[in-house]
Amino acid sequence: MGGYAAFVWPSLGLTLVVMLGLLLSTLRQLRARQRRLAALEAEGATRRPRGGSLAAAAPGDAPTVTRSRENERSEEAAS
Amino acid sequence: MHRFANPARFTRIADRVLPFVAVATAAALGVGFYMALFVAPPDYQQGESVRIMYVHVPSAWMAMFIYVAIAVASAVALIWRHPLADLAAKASSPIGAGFAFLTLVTGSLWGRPMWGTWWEWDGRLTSMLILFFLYLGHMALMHAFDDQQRGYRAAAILALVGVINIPIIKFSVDWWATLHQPASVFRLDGPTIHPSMLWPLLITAVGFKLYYVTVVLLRIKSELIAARLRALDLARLKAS
Amino acid sequence: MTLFEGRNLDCRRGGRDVFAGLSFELPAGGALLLTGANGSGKSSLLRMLAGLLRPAGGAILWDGQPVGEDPGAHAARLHYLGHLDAVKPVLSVRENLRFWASLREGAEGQGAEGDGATAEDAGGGEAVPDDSVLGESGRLEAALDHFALGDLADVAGRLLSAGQRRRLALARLLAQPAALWLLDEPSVGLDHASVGRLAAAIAGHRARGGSVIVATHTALDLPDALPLSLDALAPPPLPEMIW
Amino acid sequence: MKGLVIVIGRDLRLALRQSADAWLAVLFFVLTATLFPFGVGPEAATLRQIAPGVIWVVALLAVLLSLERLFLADFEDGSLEQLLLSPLPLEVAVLGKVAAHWLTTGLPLIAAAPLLALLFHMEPAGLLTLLLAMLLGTPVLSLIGAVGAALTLGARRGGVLIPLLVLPLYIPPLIFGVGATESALSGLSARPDLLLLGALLLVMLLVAPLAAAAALRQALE
Repeated sequence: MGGYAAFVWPSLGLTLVVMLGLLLSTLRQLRARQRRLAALEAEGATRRPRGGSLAAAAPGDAPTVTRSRENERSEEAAS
Repeated sequence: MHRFANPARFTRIADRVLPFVAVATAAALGVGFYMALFVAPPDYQQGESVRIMYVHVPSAWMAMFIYVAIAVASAVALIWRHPLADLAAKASSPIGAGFAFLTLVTGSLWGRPMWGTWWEWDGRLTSMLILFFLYLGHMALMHAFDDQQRGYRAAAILALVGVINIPIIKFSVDWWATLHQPASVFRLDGPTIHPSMLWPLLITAVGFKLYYVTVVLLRIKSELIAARLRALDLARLKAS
Repeated sequence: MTLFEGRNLDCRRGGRDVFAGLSFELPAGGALLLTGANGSGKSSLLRMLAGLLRPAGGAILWDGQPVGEDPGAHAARLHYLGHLDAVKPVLSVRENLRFWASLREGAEGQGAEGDGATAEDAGGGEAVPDDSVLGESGRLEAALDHFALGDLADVAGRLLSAGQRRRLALARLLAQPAALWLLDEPSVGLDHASVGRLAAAIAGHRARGGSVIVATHTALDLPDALPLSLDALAPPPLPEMIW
Repeated sequence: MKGLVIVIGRDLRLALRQSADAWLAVLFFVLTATLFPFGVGPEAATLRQIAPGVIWVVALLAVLLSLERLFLADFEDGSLEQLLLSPLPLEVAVLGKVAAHWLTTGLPLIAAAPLLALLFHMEPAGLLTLLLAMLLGTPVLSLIGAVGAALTLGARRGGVLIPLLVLPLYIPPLIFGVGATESALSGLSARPDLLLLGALLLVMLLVAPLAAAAALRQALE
């Protein structure tokens, strides 16, 4: 590496470490969430037929994703 | 517009696409890195150290590209209230911050033999440092609210303000750097690019972009499950 | 004849469906009395009708036009009284009121000329100042007097009691006319006499053709108010699943 | 226009009745700047060289310090939702509040700047340019700061978050502001820097009220 090995290899190495690290942490979080979801759904207390009589105009095809931070934090702490 | 808003459909499409993208990412990065390390010729001025360019320059491109992508997603989220756009913005900023960080560190590692210092207040590196701070602000604001919906909105507005400011920052930093810098300093830049260097660079860049697609799809999927978990938690809370 | 209308309104807050499929119609001079348990969404509905909160579904119409098309015009025609009094501690009572009134000058509410009914018919108690006779400052003083704040006009906001601050917030309703009043628990902290003054102010407003929507737990004298209970509109115990 | 004046007048009156807040920024400005001679030594040549940069950086931090209270009191006591529901467009109300903020923060800083120039042995030749640059630059600081203050309303640790959001965006006015002063001191024309600062002010006059108003709307939802 013409005397530059000490700079070239760390550059590539660090790039790989950061990219793989981000990928692995994403996968780990995804797996943890999938496991929790599976557990909850196995528990059975999941869903009820949608569109109750009062909610006649239930927003069926445009679901809104909403969330609250507290849950997320506790869940991240759990994972 | 809301055709892909259905989370089940999104997950289905993502699951179908992901294996191909992942394989393509691995292939492009493998070939790109191999060419960068062993095939590309050394630069006549910078010698072997030019190999750092093959990770430094694509990282810089990605850091800029992802911020623009976040701004586009933010605009979509604010105008059409498309829920997936919010998730895409949230999923993207850690990846962008990662690439900005890599640009800075590889720039420093490249600059050490070229400039003789670990850090030079060079216009490009300084702009990248500011971009890195913008990413950190975006991530911090995203997580600063008890109501995640507010985090999405606030971060989206910040991203749009940021994307308007980036050209201004870039211009002002270049203006400042030319005032304060002797012209003799090396610029961390693709030197006059010869095809034998261009190919490895392009292949690595494609690999980086595919990597982004892979990870962002996985992260959006993960966020969707998190949203579902929260809805279930809330339901149990209400039932009890 | 319907002036203000909500159709199939859905409300979602913090990932939870608060109410769904809410509809109402309100004629000029009409009153709507919102009732419901804590958390049934009375405040959210009022914020939605004011334009502070975007409905998750449904439409809000004024004179047949969706209010979202011109939020500025909608804001100009309404008074919203929330839980907070918007009283600045370092400004005097009169200065506080004058600021909010002066922001509305020139943007007169359309409710001033009503259909038919006269103030004497419905007013009952104290007479409410007639806009056409009084100038801007006269109306301001009359608003202060109506809520018995005349003697406190030069007192700084920080010295007011909770009830007095509430009365100052209520005086905003009279200081400048607006066709629609949206009142969220307007009688909180008020003594018996002040509740009577509030009822008289609402009656006068309605007599002049104004409409009012009130959410309250306490008894408030509102003749022929249409009741609207939000309890029946609560969605099933499990919220709509995301998918 | 009339609404703008009303909002400015009200905020000015509020600021004057609580004048301690307004003094705080100027006090911070002068106090922080006097730390530098202890840090770098009292040699006149050194101080002269760093004077424009120190004055600008410290001014920027002083403005930063004052940002949190820009919307917070109005947010907490319900005035902000009344302002949003007034016939006045929220963007205009924001502009009025920013103008009042500048009058009570930026303008006193400009008034105090000659004192610092004196303490740092700055050449009198640069003083006029410094003041002119601050006249163009401090409104930019208030405008950008308003966006940050509006975005962090209701956030956890809002006050700590504002610097993280706002400081990167403060770099262009800092560069042009210092650039103008240094050009004047070294006998060059300060015109390009001042023009750029003016252009930045125009852009921010357009962008910041829009962004801040959008941020306030979502904060009140």
